[in-house]
Amino acid sequence: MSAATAVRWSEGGSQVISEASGMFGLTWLLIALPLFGAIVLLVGGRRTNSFGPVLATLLVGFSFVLGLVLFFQMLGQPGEERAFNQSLFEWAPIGDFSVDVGFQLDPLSMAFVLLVTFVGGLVHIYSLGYMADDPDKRRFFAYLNLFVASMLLLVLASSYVLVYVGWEGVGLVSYLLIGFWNAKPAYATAAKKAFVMNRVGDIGMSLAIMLMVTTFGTTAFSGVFAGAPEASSGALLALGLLLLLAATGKSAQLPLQAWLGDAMAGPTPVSALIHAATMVTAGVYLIVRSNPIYNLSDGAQLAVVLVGVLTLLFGAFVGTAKDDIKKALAASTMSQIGYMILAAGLGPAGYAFAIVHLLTHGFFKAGLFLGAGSVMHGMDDEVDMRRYGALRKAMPITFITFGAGYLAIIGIPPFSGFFSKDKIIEAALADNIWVGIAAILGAGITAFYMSRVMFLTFFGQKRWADETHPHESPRSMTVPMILLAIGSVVLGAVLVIGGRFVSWLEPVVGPEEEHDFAIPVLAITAIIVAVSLVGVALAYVMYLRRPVLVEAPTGSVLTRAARQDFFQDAFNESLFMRPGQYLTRFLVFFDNRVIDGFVNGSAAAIGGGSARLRRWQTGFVRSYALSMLAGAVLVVGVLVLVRL
Amino acid sequence: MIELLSAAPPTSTGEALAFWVLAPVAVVAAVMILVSRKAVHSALWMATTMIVLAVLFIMQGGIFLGVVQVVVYTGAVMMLFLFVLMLVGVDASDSFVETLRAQRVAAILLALGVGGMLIAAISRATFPDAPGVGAANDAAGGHVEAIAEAIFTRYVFTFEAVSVVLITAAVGAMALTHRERLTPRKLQAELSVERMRSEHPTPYPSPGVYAQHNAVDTPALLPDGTASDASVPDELRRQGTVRHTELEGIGESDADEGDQR
Amino acid sequence: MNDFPVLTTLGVLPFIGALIVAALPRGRELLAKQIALIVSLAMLVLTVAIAFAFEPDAAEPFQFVEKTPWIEQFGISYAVGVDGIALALIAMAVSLAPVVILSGWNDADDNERHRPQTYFALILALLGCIVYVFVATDLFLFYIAFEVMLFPVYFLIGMFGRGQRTYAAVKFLLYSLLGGLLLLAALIGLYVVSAQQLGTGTFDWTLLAGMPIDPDTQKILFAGFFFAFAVKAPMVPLHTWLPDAATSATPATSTLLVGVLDKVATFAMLRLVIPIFPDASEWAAPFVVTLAVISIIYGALVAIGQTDMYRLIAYTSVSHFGFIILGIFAFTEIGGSGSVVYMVAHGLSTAALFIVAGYLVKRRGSSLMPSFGGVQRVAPVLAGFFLFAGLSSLAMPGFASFVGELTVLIGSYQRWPVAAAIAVIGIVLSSLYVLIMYQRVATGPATENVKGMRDVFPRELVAFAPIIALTIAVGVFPRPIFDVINPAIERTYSFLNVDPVEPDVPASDAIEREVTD
Amino acid sequence: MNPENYLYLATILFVIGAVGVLVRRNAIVVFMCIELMLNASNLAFVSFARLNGNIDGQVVAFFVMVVAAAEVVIGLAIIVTIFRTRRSASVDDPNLLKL
Repeated sequence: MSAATAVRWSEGGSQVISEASGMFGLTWLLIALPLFGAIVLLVGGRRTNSFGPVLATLLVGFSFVLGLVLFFQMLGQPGEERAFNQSLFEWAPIGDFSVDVGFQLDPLSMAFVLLVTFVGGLVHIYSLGYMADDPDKRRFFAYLNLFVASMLLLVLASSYVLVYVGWEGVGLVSYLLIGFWNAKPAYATAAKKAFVMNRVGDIGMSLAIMLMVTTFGTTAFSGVFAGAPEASSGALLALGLLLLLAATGKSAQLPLQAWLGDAMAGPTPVSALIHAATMVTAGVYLIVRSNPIYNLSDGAQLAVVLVGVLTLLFGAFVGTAKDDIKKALAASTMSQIGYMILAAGLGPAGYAFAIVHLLTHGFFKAGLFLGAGSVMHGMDDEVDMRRYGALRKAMPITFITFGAGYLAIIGIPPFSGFFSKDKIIEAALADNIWVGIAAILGAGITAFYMSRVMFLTFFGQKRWADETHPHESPRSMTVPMILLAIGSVVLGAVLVIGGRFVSWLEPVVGPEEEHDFAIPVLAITAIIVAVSLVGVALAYVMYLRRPVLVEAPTGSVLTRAARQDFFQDAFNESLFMRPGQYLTRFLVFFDNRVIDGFVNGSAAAIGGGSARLRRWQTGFVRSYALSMLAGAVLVVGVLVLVRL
Repeated sequence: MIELLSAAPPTSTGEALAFWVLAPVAVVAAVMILVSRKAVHSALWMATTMIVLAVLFIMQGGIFLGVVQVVVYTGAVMMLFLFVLMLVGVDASDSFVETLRAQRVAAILLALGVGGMLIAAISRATFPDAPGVGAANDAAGGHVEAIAEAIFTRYVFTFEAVSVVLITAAVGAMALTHRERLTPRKLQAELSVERMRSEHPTPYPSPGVYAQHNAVDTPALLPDGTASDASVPDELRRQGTVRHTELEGIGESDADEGDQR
Repeated sequence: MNDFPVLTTLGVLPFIGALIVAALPRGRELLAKQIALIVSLAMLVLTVAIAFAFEPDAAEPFQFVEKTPWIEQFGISYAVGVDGIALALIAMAVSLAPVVILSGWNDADDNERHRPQTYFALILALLGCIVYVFVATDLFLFYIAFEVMLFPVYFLIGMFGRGQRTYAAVKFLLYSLLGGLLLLAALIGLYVVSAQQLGTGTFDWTLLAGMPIDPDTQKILFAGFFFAFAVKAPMVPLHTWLPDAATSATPATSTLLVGVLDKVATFAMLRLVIPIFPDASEWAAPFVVTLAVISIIYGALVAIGQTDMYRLIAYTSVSHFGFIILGIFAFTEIGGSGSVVYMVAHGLSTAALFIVAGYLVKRRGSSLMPSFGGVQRVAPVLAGFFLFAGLSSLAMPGFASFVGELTVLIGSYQRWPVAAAIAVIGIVLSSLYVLIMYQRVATGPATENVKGMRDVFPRELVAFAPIIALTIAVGVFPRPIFDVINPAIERTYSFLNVDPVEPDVPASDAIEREVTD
Repeated sequence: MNPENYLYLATILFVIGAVGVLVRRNAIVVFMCIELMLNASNLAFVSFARLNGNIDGQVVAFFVMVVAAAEVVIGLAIIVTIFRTRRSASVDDPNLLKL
């Protein structure tokens, strides 16, 4: 490849991808550091118990520092020259086809690198305290390191195959960490469920890769995007839908959303890092990264928007009914990612805001989860919010940091969520009024259920048993929470005001589209904030003014349905699992009885036939003589008939 | 008669007459072999058939063969049969109850099938004019000379092979009937000691001597009138050919049963 | 290249080893095992040397060729040589040999009627046969090795197996002999055809490959060859011998049987079937591809329903062999090369699964999954190995089988999009059977069944470590394998008349356009 | 009279012999029936010699006789041996051909 290749992707951004040199030649090290940590901890075994966790944390820290250095280096380059390609080796060269193990560092992946290493590093630090007493702490940190490496591989990959590698890697770590405490059979099942549903999504990824090779002869971003304008619309639509299928699996979007709630079985830091801040947003990354494909296919974009809207409402409704604090947050994650997917489906108007919301969400949701973990830590691992209450005095730091995250997620200005969500809703309104209304409605519900979480946990009467002694968490846990809270407060403003992030991403996704509204933009913002405040007020009336029962009331039909995640599990079970089990059982029966039965049957037939034939051998000489005579009759008969 | 002869030139009237007399005899004798219950009777009917066949050979110019037939078959082979019959019990008569299912019917049907097809084949075949072996005899300077020439020239290898077969058969027969002595031969001293130690030191009673029967297979009568089995040789008892006297009113049925084992 | 008969040495070495081992008297069991291990390591060294001397881009099809007339009346010669495909598979087989011997170190010690000497002699003899199958360039020599190979396996199952071993051994033998019979008939037919076409009959591959054969005759001969290999591969519905054999055999035997020996069938499809019967291969390809896809889905579904680990692994192999055959009959270079890599990877992953399952079964005395539970609590390293083996089987990226599976799918999608799209479902099913097995065996609270179960001990660790290393190495850097097999695959498919697969919008052109713009 | 009649006679004797072999159980009688069959074929040979006007048929008949004699010797020896051990000359009783 020449030193610099200009690539202009259709309707998208244009950037000059040059060979990584200087500091950028160290891109591979970003991945290698945590990967090295994972290998050392896994292979080293018990010998690394003492220093392993700290080593793992340090390595992620180094990665973050390196990322930061690269970021500032990148800032020093002109906007269009911020993309670098590093090719390590040819992975699978077959004829004209080849997959390079190579990385592409551009503004989009840079944003992810910083998010992943920063939040990842904080979660590592937090886990030093949270997992301090776990006998398998070393394994936990090994998995965390492996996760960071896989996630970085996912976002740094320069081809879809390598994305797939990282994609599967994070899925595997997710499986390992959800099932980290798999001594509980339910947790092991949850882990399996997550992995299998992700694999269903991976069908989309696999097929997309196959289709790409057939259509373009390559899976490298540069090749695929360069060829996309000339590909048939059918191929583009198929690619878009397949990639969307992959994204729904990884990002817990409809229809593959069912695993995320159960995934809360994992340790809370895992929920914060993997199932809130980073891995589940990989779907958004994939769609934004594939923007040259989506830009060319309206059908695919429509599907993306639909998935986003449905999921954001679905997650929001489910969130209102959950009493388990982590499951409520998980539903919220699902809903927030719905916003991002929605934004990504809006095309150039939304890509940048999808990523902005992804980043701010990464901070405030990680903060919320870590706060929840801190609460559980102090409450002897109780997760039922109905047994919390009035914890703000016992856990002041947790309360404040959680509160910052809370204000951010419900979109109160000037907290970060306000900026990111507001922009998405605006873009949605510009695209389609109904989509916009749904998004506003979602914001209101978000405010309601998050306020519910907040009030049930930190306000009202104490509803916990007397032998519980809630206490603030150790420093190693509070410091990450504080850092994340700061991010929750300021990040949105930093990124959005002045269009900083939009112009940062412009080389990748193209310029933002201006949209016109009938009413002033400020009015829209006011409506959104007002709707959110209505949600807060409603929660105030329902959960603060009235006493909260420790045992959940039966609730309306809708509440019960939402508690059951709108029967998603029953749906999956009756539509896929049961028939699958019956099919499997039938096939096992078929294999044993019909196919093998045929085999054994023919063996038995031959055996039986021989036994019957054997009876002819009576042992009586005269019988044999008789058969000889019969033979003679035959021979003579044939001779007579033939010769005469 | 004259016309008949001219119509069928190869055979003379005498030959025809002889054939029509002898052929039925042969067939009847053959059937009798089949239906005689006693093997001895079968053997005698067999001899009859063979002699008839010898005559038929001679009638057809096989003088040498006819003589050989009489000497070898009727003389030697049949005597061998009779010897063996003596060994296995000359008196036993066979049961004609067929034990194998459908054997008899199948045998007769199949045999008729073979026969029918052979007869059909013969009847449809075209034969030469039956010149007789006279010309061949004359070429060699005589009948025996002709046969000798054939055997010792054209068929010499066959002849040698057959001689090997014969010798092998002789050796084989000896090997088969020879019994290896497993224990050292008992001398008179040992025999007498053994006898004294047995339950029965005295000689066994001799067979019965009666007006009707006077043979080793007839048991003697004990003073109370019962038959003494000890007076009959073991071998006969094992064969079941012990003949009970009519005095006992048992008759000969015993013998039949014995053979039906 | 000097004239040292290196392939003959490689092939004869294990037989000599087998004779020595078998001749050792009672009481020298340890020596027998050591000799077997040393012989296998010597083979490994020799193979590595061959691999380094091998020139991937050489013009002639085979290297290290040896050829001596054997039965000249029938045009039979002792002819051996390797191409890239054979080399890759020999390397895989020979790498697994020491692993298998080490992991099966004590397999035969408890046997009352047969000595460990016999066990290891049979394993070595089997290795010799396997080498000959891969190196034979004379079809008659191939056939002999192909058939003789059955007998060590038959005795390994029948003498050293467990459960219904006689049934399993006989079933295996009868199935294989049935296939072998048809192969023999087709081989004789091929000889007759070669006599008509070339003047003198021959079994020499170099003369037979690409020989013009009447299409109808080709189809009949193809059927004979293919049936034999479909039994061995095994393809649905000719697969039922495999679960029984795998359940009854020792893990070492199963590894060699499923991981290495069955590859002979897929190898022969590439080496014999396609070059000798190209027209018939094209004619039958839709049928074969359909069967392959059925194998993939069916094998995986039945695997999900199993309760016996060995049976489950056997059915996963049915599924994986479906992928391999799908790749071969895609008739694209990506699919063909991918299927060879998949063969190597499947050898490694099956070995991993069987060996770890063997460790588990040895401790517990049962291969039924319900007799385990919570192994991870008491033996974390063992459980980790088990998970590793499972991930290797479900084609996790970074593991060898991922390279094979992805390239096979890509390659087959280029020619058979629908089949490939259905086959993709296999990746979900594979995750199901692997994770269900792992869940039942290793997760959950430690049950009474596994209390006091010992974790991996050093010999087991040493036996398993090379598999881990190889699996990861091939998964991360498979390029050397591709370099070796690509020319051979290209040569194999050059006998066919299929249209080459071209991308609709070649990206390289598009990039060039952009640059010039 | 037609010389073919000898052949008919030979056929009849042969068939009778065959039936005898099949229906009689006494080994000695079976043997005699075999001899009868051989003799029947001898008759056919002699007749063929006459019909064809050469001596060869008679020579073959002669050989048949010799072989038959050999066969009788061996056969009877076997019968005697069997009789010694089994006390029977029935061909059914020792169904020796069965395991």
